[in-house]
Amino acid sequence: MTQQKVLEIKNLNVGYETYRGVTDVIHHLDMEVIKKEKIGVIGESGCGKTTTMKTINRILPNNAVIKGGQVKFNGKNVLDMKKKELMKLRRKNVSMIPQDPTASLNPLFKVKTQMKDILKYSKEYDEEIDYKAKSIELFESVALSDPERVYDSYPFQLSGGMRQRVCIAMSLATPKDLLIADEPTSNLDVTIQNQVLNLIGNLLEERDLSAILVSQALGTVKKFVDKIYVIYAGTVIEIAKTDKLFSDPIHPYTIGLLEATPKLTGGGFSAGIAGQTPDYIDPPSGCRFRPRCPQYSDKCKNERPKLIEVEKDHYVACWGN
Amino acid sequence: MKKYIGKRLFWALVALIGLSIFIFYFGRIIPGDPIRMMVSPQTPEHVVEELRQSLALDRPIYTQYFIWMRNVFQGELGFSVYSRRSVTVDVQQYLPRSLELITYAALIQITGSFLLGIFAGSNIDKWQDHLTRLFSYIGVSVPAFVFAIIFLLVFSHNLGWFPSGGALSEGVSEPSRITGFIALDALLQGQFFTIGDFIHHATLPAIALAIPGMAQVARMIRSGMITINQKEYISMARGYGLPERIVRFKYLLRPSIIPGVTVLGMQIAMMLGNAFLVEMVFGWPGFSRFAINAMMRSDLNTIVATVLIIGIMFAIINIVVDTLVAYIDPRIRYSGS
Amino acid sequence: MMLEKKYMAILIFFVLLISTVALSGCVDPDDDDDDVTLLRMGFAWPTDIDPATGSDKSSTVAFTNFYDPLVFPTRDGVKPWIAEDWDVSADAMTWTFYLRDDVTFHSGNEMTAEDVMFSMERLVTMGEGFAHLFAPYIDLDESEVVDDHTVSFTLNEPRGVFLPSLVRLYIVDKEDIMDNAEEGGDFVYQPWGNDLGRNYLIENTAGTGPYEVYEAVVEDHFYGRRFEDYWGQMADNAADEFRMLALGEAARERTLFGDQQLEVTSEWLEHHTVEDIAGSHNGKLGAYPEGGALYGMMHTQKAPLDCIYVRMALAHVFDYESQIDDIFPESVLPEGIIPAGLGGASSFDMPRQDFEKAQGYLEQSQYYPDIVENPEDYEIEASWTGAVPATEHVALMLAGDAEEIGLNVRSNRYDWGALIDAMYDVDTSPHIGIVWVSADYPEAGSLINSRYHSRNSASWQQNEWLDNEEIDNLIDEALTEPDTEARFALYEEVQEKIFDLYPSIVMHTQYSQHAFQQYVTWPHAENPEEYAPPAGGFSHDARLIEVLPHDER
Amino acid sequence: MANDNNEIEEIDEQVEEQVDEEADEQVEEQVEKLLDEKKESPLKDALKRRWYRFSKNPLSKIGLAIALTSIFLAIFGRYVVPHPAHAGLYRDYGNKFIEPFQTWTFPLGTDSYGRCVLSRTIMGFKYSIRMAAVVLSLVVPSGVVVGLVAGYHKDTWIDTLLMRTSDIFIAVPPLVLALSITAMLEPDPFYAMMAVSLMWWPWYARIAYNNVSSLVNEDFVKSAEIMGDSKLHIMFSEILPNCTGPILTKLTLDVGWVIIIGASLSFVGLGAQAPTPDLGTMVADGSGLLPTWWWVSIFPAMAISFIILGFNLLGDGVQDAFEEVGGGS
Repeated sequence: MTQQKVLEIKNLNVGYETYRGVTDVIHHLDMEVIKKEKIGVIGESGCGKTTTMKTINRILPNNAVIKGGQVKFNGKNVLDMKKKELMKLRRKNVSMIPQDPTASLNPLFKVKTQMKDILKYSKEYDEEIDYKAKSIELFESVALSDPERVYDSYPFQLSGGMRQRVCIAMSLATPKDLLIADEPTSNLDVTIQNQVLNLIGNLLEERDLSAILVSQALGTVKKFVDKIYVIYAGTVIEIAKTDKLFSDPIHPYTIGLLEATPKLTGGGFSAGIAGQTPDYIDPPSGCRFRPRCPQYSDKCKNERPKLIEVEKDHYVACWGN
Repeated sequence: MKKYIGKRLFWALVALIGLSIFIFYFGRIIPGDPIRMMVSPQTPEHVVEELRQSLALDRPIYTQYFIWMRNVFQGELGFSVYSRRSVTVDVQQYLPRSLELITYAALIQITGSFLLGIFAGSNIDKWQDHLTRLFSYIGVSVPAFVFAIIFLLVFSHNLGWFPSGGALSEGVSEPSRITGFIALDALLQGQFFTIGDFIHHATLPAIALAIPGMAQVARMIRSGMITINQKEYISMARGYGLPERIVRFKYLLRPSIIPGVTVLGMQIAMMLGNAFLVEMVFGWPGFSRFAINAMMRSDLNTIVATVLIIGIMFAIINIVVDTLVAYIDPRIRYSGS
Repeated sequence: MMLEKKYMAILIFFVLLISTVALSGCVDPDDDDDDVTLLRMGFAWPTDIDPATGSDKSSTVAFTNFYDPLVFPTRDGVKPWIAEDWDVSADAMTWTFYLRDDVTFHSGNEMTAEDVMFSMERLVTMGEGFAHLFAPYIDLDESEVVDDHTVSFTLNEPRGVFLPSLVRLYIVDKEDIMDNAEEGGDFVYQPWGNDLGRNYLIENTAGTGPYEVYEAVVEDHFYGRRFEDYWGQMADNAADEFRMLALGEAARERTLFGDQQLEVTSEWLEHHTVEDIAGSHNGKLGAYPEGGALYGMMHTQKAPLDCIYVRMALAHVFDYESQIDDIFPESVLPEGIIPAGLGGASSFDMPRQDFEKAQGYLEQSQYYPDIVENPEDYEIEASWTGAVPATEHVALMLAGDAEEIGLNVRSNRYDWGALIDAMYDVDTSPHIGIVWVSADYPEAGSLINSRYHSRNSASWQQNEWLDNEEIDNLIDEALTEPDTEARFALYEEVQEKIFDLYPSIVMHTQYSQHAFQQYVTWPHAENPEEYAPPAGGFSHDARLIEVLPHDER
Repeated sequence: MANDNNEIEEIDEQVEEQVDEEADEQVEEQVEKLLDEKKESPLKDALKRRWYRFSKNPLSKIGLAIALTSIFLAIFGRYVVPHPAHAGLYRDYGNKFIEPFQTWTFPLGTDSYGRCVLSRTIMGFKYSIRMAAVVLSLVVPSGVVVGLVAGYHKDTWIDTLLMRTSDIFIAVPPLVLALSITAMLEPDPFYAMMAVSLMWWPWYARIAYNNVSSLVNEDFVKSAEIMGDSKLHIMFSEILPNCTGPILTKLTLDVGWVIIIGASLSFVGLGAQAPTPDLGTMVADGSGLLPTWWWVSIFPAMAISFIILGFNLLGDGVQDAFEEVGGGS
């Protein structure tokens, strides 16, 4: 199979400077997205999902430390990119739907100003084009009612759902290769969550994009994605086709996840698995899940489990198998 | 917004009236006979008593206050035992000079602090940033009067770049009085040399006045830029592929300067206070120098007038700053009223 | 890039603005006219240029140059001035003055006897300034204008010192003042029904003096230019303009002096500063007597100073010599309780530092045992005013010296106003007030009266509170005596009485020191024994000060 | 509202949670260090975190060092200086105006009385620090109490009365009012302190007020009210601890401000009187001797700046420690 890999993350390690030292959050993480593939990334809060996503277009906060690894986009390492290439990547290749639309829209500028700039500097459109018309068109495509008013409003004058739609419209302002939706509904009211999810689902279908859908809950992404990455404490512990994962999970953590009743609001499914995500300053040696694992051996303590293809397209990182 | 400003003005007025009562009363209960200080040592008691009567200083304090208050609303601030004439005349004479100096200092402060703050904030942890921080630490730790003395010595006495005091060179006469502001009057009459000379004289005291606040505001802007730079919307703006300069000078700058602008009012107010010392050091013929000399002579009417005038200026500055912040930050503008 | 450019542009503009302004200063806009010679003198403000209200140093300097007094002080008395000659009646109660007929006011009005009369009436009616020299005994109703150039003043009582006092009667322009007097306002004087030009004379002059004010900014400067029609003699190189500047910051004076924008430094600078200014800018140094002395005035009604032995002890602990050497090198050791140079001042064997003697006196005091037991109960407050930093040294010196014999003296700084206020009342007056007092007119009587007569106890010029009837009577008798010699004899008698009471530590005879430019010739300061009349303000007489033209410097 | 870097916050929270649930934790022997850390009380951990935020910036530590040095010198100055007698009536005209760095006896030279500038400058710390200490210890409690009471009774007449009264004293910049009041009184450091205090308490009232009025509707206050806790208890035990951060930050930064105002008052002659080695007075007296005898005023001026700089750096550190988002330096 020679499918074109849009994104290929290899052995990524990222940490943060904190008061107790530098954390070790993303730990030997691998991930890949093939063209037109839609993958889901699942994990508890604090497992490093957002960090990974922000690494892809290099918008990590200042105190983040990329310790090593590769993030290849269309074959080029994002981590080595020069300013110009990076700009191009952000404008043409990757777009991101943020987790918190309120925090992601500049509160001091009207939607119209922000929208215009995005359109203008995407260089995708002629100087002459009517930014307003294009914006309205985008707003309509994300099912925003009263796009004219939205266009002329400040973000704080809009509801949460509207803001997220505006964010989605912004991320779709230009045709992209890869769409990342980082928990796009976690900050929204329950009633709106489904609407937005369906909107994203429809858009993905319509535009036939490669996409990464990040969520805490398996249920949320189930119907939109082809493949699911389960992340625990900064490492991928299981990869499988969606159906396969649900029918035949292997890693004890995944099993725990599936047993837990996923709540739409996200947040907790530790009900299914005792314990907490580990301390990132001094994480457990070997398998990071070990302290919470119902059945672990000495090997788990000493050696980091690698992803092993247990069957076709189904990878697991666990010494238990 | 209008309603809000109106409310602010009202409460400022209430506070000022309260303050005037306090100062007025306080000045009259403490020992000290302003008339005695005004006259020569052997002036007989009956003359002193007559003077006291002409100035109503022999009446009960509350009567004096009401007389004074009534006069204030007629634009009459009372007799100064220091300048021996109506305080109103002194205010007309000296206040424009101080206002000019403070305006000039405020311009320097605003321009300087914004440039420095942005300069540092855009180059975090580079030499530009360290230099600016060094400057701002010096700025906040060195009192304005020390700056004034050092400037006078270095730039006037040693280097001779600036005159050592006063508002105009000898031989340059004041433009005829239209508004009372030298720079403005000279401009209206086309006396450009006078303007240049005036600015030349005002520069050192203005910088000495501006620096402490400049340092403070620059610090606020710098840290504002650091804080805002960590905001999600800035990451996202970068993520959308906006050029760095647009992100930095548009989306980052505007929210970053809000804390700076907020303290700007406080800093300009500090300047009103520091003007007292700086005008003294530079012999600037302004209101603050007049007032401090009058204060030293227990010139009660001048003290009350000074406090009132500075209070009014303070209130106006605060309201202007609030309006400015509301202009920058629409959230305040829309929630204000 | 656009925005960055804009940002750079603002920066460059800012830098340019500053540097342009800085450079524009290199072109000296001053020296309007190279032919005009300026005499610029620094003063501690405020300066009151109204001769009916002002009386302090800078004000009297203004009077000297903007006005003319009726008679002019000399080293040994008075000389004819506006009055060419005078007669006195046998009872010394009627004084007739024959005036010059060639005197014109700055307004162009001719000066007549009417103006002299008005000047006296105005001064006495307003009651401030030097009015106290005349008000108690002049009879305005009886005084009259005899003809255009003759005026006669009638007194209620004989008054020998009337004549020397007239150095403080400055002649003002009646017509000009009445034209500009304001009706209504805080001050209305009867029978005129107006303010007698009180407001007008704040920024204007109405005199006959050699200079007329053409620019006045109260609190900042008075500029006077030569009065073309001045009647009197001027030195060959007398300045074209006489300017008084409000100064006070030493650093600023230094700069102005260095830039030759100041001809004479202000008073109250410490001596090392004055010497340094003169030394580093090739200036001259000069000092002249003020007709006054620095007194440590001891409150004779306040324990323990109510005991003469304590006073004598204090007078003998003070280190007079090092005070002169270290703090006031321009001044001289006192020869008597009234500074030498004033007519009628007597010499005494003044106390000098002698700890043994002082200890001896102290031991005779009734307080001595208790002072030894509880020195802290006998804290003696030596007060001085912050307006004059050098007095602090004196207070500290006295405190240090007194410690040697176990007296607890504490230096206490007062604000000038607060000190005036404190010294106004017998109860609030400090133990010791360290203040310079100088004579109003060049005769011992002026100081004896203001310093020791109980009539003047409530003032900052007196802290002794002697309240001694014998002395009061003697002073009154002396002041009344029209015959100079007899008067001086009475002065001597009263000075002896006062001296025996040790009411004051007479610290030094005051000389004021100034730095002035090399191109200035100032006879009063360069040769005080010959020129300087010992009366405040007359030493800065621009009639006699020469300023070399620019091309001769 | 948004948090800025979710991930880190989450991590931090988890660390705290872990600490709380220490007992339930079935962690093995493996990481001794980890265990040690977990034994710490939450308070200690919070302090530790604040210390980390504080000390992240080395300047904060320098500030702390300067502040401690200043306080030390203020208390023990007279025991460490070479010439303690020079603070008093001492005079030695034979040694006047010795230049600095010439002799070990007078490292920073002597003034016009022949007194050691170094000794006087160091002994001058006392007066600046005392000014700040007295003013702030008067102003902080009174201001905070007024603010608490007013904030707790928001929108009642108590609120209006208290806060409008406090407005009176901040209707004019502090230096102006302090000047006006001290100028009317005798020049005395005590009056100067009282005048500055009078101008200063409203700022603390405002801080407390703003914090309190946003807290009164919080659950923990409401629940305390339902539980029937007394007003006093609620104000001081429930609400006050939540305002510590901003108050502490302002307090540290204010040390510098108060010292500047005190020095300014001394500079115009309204502060401590001679021969007291008050730094502001020394600058004022020495300014007449500039530039020839520059050291007489420049060293005290530098000392003032040194103290203020120290407390400013310290204040920034405290701010960093209490603010969730770093910056502020």
